[in-house]
Amino acid sequence: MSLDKAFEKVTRIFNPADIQASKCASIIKPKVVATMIKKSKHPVLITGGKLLEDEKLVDFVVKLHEKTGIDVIATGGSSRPLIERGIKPIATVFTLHYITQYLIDLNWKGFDGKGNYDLAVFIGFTTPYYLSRMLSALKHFSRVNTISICEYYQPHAKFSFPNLNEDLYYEALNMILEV
Amino acid sequence: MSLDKAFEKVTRIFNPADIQASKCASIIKPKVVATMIKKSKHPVLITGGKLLEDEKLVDFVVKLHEKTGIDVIATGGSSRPLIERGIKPIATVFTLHYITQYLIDLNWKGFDGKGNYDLAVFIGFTTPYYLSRMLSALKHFSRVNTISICEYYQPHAKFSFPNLNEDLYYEALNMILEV
Amino acid sequence: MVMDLRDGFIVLDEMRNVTIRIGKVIEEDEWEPMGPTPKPHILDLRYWDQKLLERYEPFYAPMQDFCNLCTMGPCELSHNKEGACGIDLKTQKARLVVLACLIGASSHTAHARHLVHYLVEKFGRDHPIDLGNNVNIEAPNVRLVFGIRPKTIGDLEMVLDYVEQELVRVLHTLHTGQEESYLDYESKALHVGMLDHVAMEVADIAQVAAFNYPKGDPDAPLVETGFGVLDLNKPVILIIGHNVLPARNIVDYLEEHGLEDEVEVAGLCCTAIDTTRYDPKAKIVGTLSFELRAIRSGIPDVVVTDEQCIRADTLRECSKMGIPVIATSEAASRGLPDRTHENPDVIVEDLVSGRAKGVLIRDPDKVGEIAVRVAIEVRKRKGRKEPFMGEEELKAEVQKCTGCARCVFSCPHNLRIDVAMQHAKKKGDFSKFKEIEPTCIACGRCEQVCPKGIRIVDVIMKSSLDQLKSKTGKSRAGRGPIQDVEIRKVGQPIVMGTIPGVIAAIGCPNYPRAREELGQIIEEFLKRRYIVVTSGCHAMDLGMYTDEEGKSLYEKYPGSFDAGGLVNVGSCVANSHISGAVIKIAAIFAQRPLRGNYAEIADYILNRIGAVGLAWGAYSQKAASIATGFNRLGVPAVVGPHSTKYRRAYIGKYWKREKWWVYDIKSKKKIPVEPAPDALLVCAETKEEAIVQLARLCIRPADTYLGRQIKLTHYIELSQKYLGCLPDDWHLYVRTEADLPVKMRDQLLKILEDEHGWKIDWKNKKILEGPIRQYDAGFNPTLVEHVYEKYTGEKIIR
Amino acid sequence: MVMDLRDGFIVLDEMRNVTIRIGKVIEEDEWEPMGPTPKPHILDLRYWDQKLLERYEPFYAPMQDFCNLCTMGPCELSHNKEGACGIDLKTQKARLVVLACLIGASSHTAHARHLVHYLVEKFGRDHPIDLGNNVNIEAPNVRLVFGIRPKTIGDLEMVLDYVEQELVRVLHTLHTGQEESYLDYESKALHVGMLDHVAMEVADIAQVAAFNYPKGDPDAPLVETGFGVLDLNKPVILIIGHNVLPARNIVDYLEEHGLEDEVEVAGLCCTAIDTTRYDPKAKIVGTLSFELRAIRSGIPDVVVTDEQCIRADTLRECSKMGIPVIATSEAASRGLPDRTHENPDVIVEDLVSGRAKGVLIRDPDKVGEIAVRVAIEVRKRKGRKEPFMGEEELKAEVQKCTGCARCVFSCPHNLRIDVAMQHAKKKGDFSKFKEIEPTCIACGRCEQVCPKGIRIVDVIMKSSLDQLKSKTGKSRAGRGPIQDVEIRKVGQPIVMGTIPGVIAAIGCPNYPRAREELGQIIEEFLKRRYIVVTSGCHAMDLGMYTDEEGKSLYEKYPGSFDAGGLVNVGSCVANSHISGAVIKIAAIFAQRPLRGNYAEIADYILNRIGAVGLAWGAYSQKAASIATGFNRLGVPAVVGPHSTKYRRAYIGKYWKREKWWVYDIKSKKKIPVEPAPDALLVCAETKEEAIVQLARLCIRPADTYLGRQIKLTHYIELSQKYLGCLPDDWHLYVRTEADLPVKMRDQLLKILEDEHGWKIDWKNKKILEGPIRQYDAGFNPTLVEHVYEKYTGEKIIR
Ligand code: SF4
Ligand code: SF4
Ligand code: SF4
Ligand code: SF4
Ligand code: SF4
Ligand code: SF4
Ligand code: SF4
Ligand code: SF4
Repeated sequence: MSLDKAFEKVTRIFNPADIQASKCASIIKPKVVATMIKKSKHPVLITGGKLLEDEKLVDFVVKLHEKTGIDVIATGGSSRPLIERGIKPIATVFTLHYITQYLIDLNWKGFDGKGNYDLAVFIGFTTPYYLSRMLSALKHFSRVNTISICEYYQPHAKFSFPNLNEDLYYEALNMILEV
Repeated sequence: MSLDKAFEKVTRIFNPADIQASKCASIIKPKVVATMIKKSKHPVLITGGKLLEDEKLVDFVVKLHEKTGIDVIATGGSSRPLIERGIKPIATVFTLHYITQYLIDLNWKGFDGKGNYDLAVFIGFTTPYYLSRMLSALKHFSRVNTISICEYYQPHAKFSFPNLNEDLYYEALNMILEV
Repeated sequence: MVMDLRDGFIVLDEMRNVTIRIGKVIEEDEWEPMGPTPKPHILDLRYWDQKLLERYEPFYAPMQDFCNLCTMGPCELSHNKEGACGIDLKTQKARLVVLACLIGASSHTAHARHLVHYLVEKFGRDHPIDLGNNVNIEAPNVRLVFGIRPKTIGDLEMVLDYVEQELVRVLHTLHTGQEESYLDYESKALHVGMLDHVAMEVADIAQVAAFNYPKGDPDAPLVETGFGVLDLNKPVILIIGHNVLPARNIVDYLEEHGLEDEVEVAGLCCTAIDTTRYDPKAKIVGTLSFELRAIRSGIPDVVVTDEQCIRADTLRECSKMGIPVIATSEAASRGLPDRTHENPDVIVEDLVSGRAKGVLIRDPDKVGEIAVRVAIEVRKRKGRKEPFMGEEELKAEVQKCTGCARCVFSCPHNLRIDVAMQHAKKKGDFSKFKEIEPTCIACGRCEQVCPKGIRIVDVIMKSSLDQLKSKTGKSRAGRGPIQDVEIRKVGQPIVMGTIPGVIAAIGCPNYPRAREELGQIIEEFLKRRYIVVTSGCHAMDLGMYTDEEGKSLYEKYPGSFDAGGLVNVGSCVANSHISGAVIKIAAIFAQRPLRGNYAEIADYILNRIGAVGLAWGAYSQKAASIATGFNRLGVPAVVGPHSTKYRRAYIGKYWKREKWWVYDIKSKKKIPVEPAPDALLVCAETKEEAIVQLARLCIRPADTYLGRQIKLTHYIELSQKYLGCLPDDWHLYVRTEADLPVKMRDQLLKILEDEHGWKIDWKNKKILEGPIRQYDAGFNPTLVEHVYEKYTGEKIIR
Repeated sequence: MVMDLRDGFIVLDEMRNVTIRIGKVIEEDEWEPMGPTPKPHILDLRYWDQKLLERYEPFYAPMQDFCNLCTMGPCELSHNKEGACGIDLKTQKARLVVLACLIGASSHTAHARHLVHYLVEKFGRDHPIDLGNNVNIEAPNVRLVFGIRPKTIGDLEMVLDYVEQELVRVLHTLHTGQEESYLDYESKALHVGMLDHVAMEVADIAQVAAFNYPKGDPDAPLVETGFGVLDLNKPVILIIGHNVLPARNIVDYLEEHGLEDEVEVAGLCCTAIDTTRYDPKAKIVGTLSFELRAIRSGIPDVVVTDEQCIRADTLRECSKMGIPVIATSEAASRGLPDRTHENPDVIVEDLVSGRAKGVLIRDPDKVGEIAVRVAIEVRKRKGRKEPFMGEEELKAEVQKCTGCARCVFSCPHNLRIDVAMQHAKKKGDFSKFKEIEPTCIACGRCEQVCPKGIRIVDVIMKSSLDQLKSKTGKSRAGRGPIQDVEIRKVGQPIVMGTIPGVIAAIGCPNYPRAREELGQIIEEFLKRRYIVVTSGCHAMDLGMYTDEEGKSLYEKYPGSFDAGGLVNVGSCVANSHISGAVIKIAAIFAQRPLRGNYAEIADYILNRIGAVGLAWGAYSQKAASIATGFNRLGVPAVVGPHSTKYRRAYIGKYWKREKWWVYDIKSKKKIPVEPAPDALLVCAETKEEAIVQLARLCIRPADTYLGRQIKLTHYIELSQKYLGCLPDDWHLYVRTEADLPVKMRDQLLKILEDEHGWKIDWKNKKILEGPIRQYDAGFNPTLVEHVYEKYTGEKIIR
């Protein structure tokens, strides 16, 4: 490695603990989200309470489900608008906390009995801090791949959208559907 | 901002606290170190105990001092080899802890009575964790600019060399002298 | 039994130079035989914790990937790595949970110690603990854990000795290099939670007994509550904190000097509650979320702080507004000079003139005079203050905003200040701030990062001042304990399940969204005739939740511990009356012995009493330890989403069938049961979700079919209403067709047949096959071996 | 005075159903009038703390920019921003310092409580505290702080009640929303540190009195120490921890069964020290840094753990090696089943067969039998084990290394494992591991991140096994208290300064570099006839620091508390004898009253007694609180660089002239003094720096000219030796030419004239002008107003 190169490489860390963060989510592009869902063996989409107040999100979830067939776990009451739109979530009464606890358990058979999920995609959480904690739990204690396609960057996910303003955000969601 | 751009920008943070680090040192190139020393009104070079065991560092400090006239505060016993090489540090008995405590105090007049220093350059600390803490103190509680030109990246400095292997490190030091 | 002998010295003639101090007069009459675990030490109830933890698996959501607790670190523990001391991330997080609980429990213990110490000095050790005629079990937590019936204030001292000893022992275990298993730290957290309820009980019964608070009175007076209640024509003393002593002295001073009607006394946080228990003429300004607002408003003429949940910038903020501060506690001395023993005249003059920004007065009995005189004198000299922000100022502030959104990312709620600012700046329309206000906890973090130095909190407050002021109503003053007669009345319906549940709303104000959501949740359960109990900040916020006619729930629902009642027990320490009530159900209705008999009672509660806590906001270490104490007692809690930041939850897995079993004392068999409740601590994201979870977690294995039917009816109705469908797991709770809601019976039987493969005898509408277990009216469940052995007379071979 | 009355019940005929329990028999003879602050509460010594903190300004070096302590957070506090509760970064860090001290002090308190509880049960409350004929002031810390002379073990209970109460009160103050000023948190940290010394003293005098440890014996036996001392032909019981009770039971069991010579008992950490105080035949394997190595070596046949400073992966690691574990403490139960009350035969068989990896035995009296039988039986069945790693294995491990350097960045010392591995891999030369070994603290963090799963700790151990084993020597068993007669002898020379200082080496093993540097530092001071005291891990490491003839410093220097003596007081809790010795100097030599008279004594010590602590490694919360306790008492400490991670130091600024003053009782004036000492807690980077700082911080304002001359001589000599020049600040300590080192007087006078502008009378070689103050033989300094007033009889007008 040449000296120039050494200086080009942004070496953020001396001792990772020293700066209090180990690793943050990689930014994921919409297309890649679509691809990952397709390639994954047992993916699941987990929706949050923001769907109760954001029709566009409901729209997106309905379309994604229709397009990819991905199962939906609805939390935070998000089942109601989805059911009204004809989607049947595979779970409705378990909070994100329960779902995360289950995902961590290697012996969980999933809601469909096919075994634990290999990819969990998260959307529509009104309270990003709740999702953030759950992603942290999944990062440290599970083998599940996590993608957050919420409006704010989620550092503890494996992959996340960056912080996006409203318009860009819906555009990004649309791009997932376009693939 | 276009969507593409938004995704290009590596947005590391949703909530900075959430990833436990606020801001890390910018990587600084050797030339810039030299320039900053030159441009600064009241710079000081603070040396550590590694000079007791690394002749090359002593060499560098002697040369830098000769070239730029920068005052040297010697800590950790680093005064001995420097004095043997004819340098007269402006302080020798105060540990890095004392020096940092003084630097934080806006009313300190410096060892030369000219007022507090505006730039502190650090080199030769055997124990990077000690320096790291002092840089953290300076980051949060002082107005002093800090540059670490030690072998390991120091995230709490304002500017720091990256992690460098031995050869690259001495090369980098030499480049400072070349300017 | 009154005795003349007091603590003191007896001089014995034969032994010169020796005096014998009589320490404690212990009443040894055998009111109840001693149970197996009086004064339990850390490991004594570990077997019970292991039962809980086996089912309710601890769940960890780290806030950070690191540990910095010793100088071998910092250690990077991501992915459950081990640090330099060998601890792994999970265990490290459990350790931090213990720490949070310890801080919480210590707060109540120190508070209790302070009160008891003060009361012993003032009223003597023999001052009786008399909670009124209807409260015979005066201290259920103390009886249960410590094993005595405290008769006098003095008796409480040894209880605190014990609690303190245990807390220190647990704190010791946090030293680097100890527990290897997170389960053992959890057991310690549960231990601390239990101790916390004992300490809270000591604190509250001491003050109720000594200060003549309402004693379990369902008709305790109504108290004015809200940001708009203050009479601004009078000098205003604002008291912030949790320890009533300085506030009491202020009220007393006013009365002694005939100034009651001249000066406005208003409280923030729990001190507000306890002050109004002492004097219902005092007013409640609000919760922690109103502290910065109350100061920034400039209204108070003097601010008095005691301890806990007071902003750590109170002095700085007050000084900016020119408000003098009187600190009164060792826990929050604010760097102020200790002027306890100085001449009040000098102190008053220093404070009024601004020479001193604040003082520390350690003796609560000296606070009244100084606070009152300062308030009156400040008002006299300065008159009524200008409003904190003019219209022009407001506009000027908003103009500065660049829309950088730094405030958004530092805000605990990510409130879109940037959008509101830009909207106001461009359109002159400040309405978006009104949308923000009910969610904003007025923490001020946004201001810390705003590069333009905009007074964001003030901007929000100014823009929504009408709205803020109009959220004004009435709370019922904290009534303290639940009466034994009330327990006698509701014990059976609760245990049978015909009162569908007890909802205990007992948390802090950092709600996920608008403050009114708490009221909406609670109203749903009041209408459905659950018993609702409340305390602390939730109790105050409920007082501000009013209908179109301005009536709060306290005015619409009775204050009795009965179906459809809304009971405000009091301040944080009064939470012990809620655990106490649950314990008393086991004691009074079921006649289970209390004394030193923790595991049996907790086991009874877990299996039979459909009580669930709700902490919609729960920010503090005290909340952590209170909830954990409820959990050890077998009471689950639903918490708001911020509470994920406590890092730990207790969540069982309904699908692990092997974990859901009990010993049945009747059939003498170990039998599977429905997973009810299936969590001890779980966060909900939205109010919709919280409501459904609360109903769900009220279900208990020992419900009669009628009770189960009622509980399931509510659960299913609420799920349909808020989730749009039947809940996923309703069938797990069906033991017999009689459990099913009457109106839906056919429909549900069909689903059981079609979707779950159960066998149904359609002629008789009977379930033939399917449920986890058969329903048995005499079912008598326990998880505890020695309880089983006691009641069956048989030994379990393990 | 022996009394027959014990705790118990007296039944009074007239009062049926009532028994009177006699709590404490308090001896009330007036051995000394009570001072102003017996049993001080948090705020009672705040005035003294303010004196200290005014001079020794707290310095904060945050480990992280954030706070996560409640759910309003996490808050980003960089650049001293305020969090959602209003706390700023500095205050938040001070809060964490209080926490560390609390954990430390609680550890000792819980330890003391456990011991006292046990001893009261075994020996009765009346068991006398007899520390031998030469120790009359049996409990200087207890007398000073609590205000009693404890006569019996039972008397210690109320002392602990007090300490526990205070600790809980301080813990309370950590709740969110309290202190606004870091200075108030610092005052609390100092309070906790003081309490810690009381708790340590209680623990140690209780065990010394009950277990017949050496009682201040300078000739306490020498004990084999080091990794190489074990006789591998015998079954080996390895005991790790800090609480002697289980170890004692093992030793007793061996003796009772005539097995003393059949089984090897070895200790790690403080338990090792206390076991050898009980039985000098036991052996010391080493410090915390040897725990993982000792287990990985596979040598122990059984491992017994008690509490504190034990790796949190002990069970995991032992299980990998097939070593059964017996946990004995509530603080480290390791998730193991509690089998205290089971048949030992079954337990032994389960452990030996491997059916159980470990057990929890809560009763220390039951540990001996099980541990001994398991060790013997394991050895019998399995014989001597294979070495933990073969030559081929070693090579194979090294081959796996890719040189990725992840280990380097996770290592607390950034040890270049990558380089050592690559060197060994390529050249077959393992010598670089030998260079690493003395710095490596065997924490295992490198292994956690190595992507190749290399057993790095084992590789280092295998490569340097000879070296490790050869570092074997003798420690002197902990002697406990310093005798009053010793104090009588050295009191004057210490206060005068003619014994240049007392160096107290009392820390943990995470040194900056090689372990032997500690020995080098200490030897420098022994040669110069300073008094050196030591304890804990430093005391053990000194036992392994040997010369060419294999002699340790303990064998070369006497064990007396005198110039050139090396005194091992004992385990961590014996540190109280060091603070005790300093207190006793004030009491015995200066006849200052102790009882409840903290500030006067601390002030005396700060101004007069040149004692300095050295914690070259200091990793633990206990170390934090011990050091803070010394600081409140006026004793500064020099700590190793890892200790910067405690986040806080106390560092004064010599150039702030206005801060360096005292009241002089003799001249009745407030006068400026030299900045001595100018720090209470400061980190040194290298041993060179540490040595110079230690000498420097021994200087005190009250030194006589002879004393100052001696101290300056050492300071200057050491500075010249290690820093290559005169120290920058030597002139600040010169009051008169008589203060100057004799040999350098002319040279130094010249410098004073030339460089500092002093006026010198060259004829008489006298200083005419220049010093901070004039030397006055009767100088009688104090910082405390009430002390000044007491001795001058004059009031200070403030
Ligand atoms: S306590 Fe353990 S994990 Fe935490 S910093 Fe210390 S060694 Fe590392
Ligand atoms: S931080 Fe200040 S300037 Fe930036 S958007 Fe928020 S209010 Fe506007
Ligand atoms: S004061 Fe309100 S808007 Fe500002 S950060 Fe706090 S909650 Fe958010
Ligand atoms: S409810 Fe929470 S915020 Fe309110 S006083 Fe109690 S602990 Fe503090
Ligand atoms: S204690 Fe204060 S600074 Fe810490 S997380 Fe809570 S609000 Fe933020
Ligand atoms: S981490 Fe492992 S593979 Fe990488 S350099 Fe270190 S020893 Fe070698
Ligand atoms: S075991 Fe030794 S080499 Fe490995 S990380 Fe720890 S100190 Fe460094
Ligand atoms: S000296 Fe340090 S490492 Fe050693 S036993 Fe004491 S606290 Fe633990």
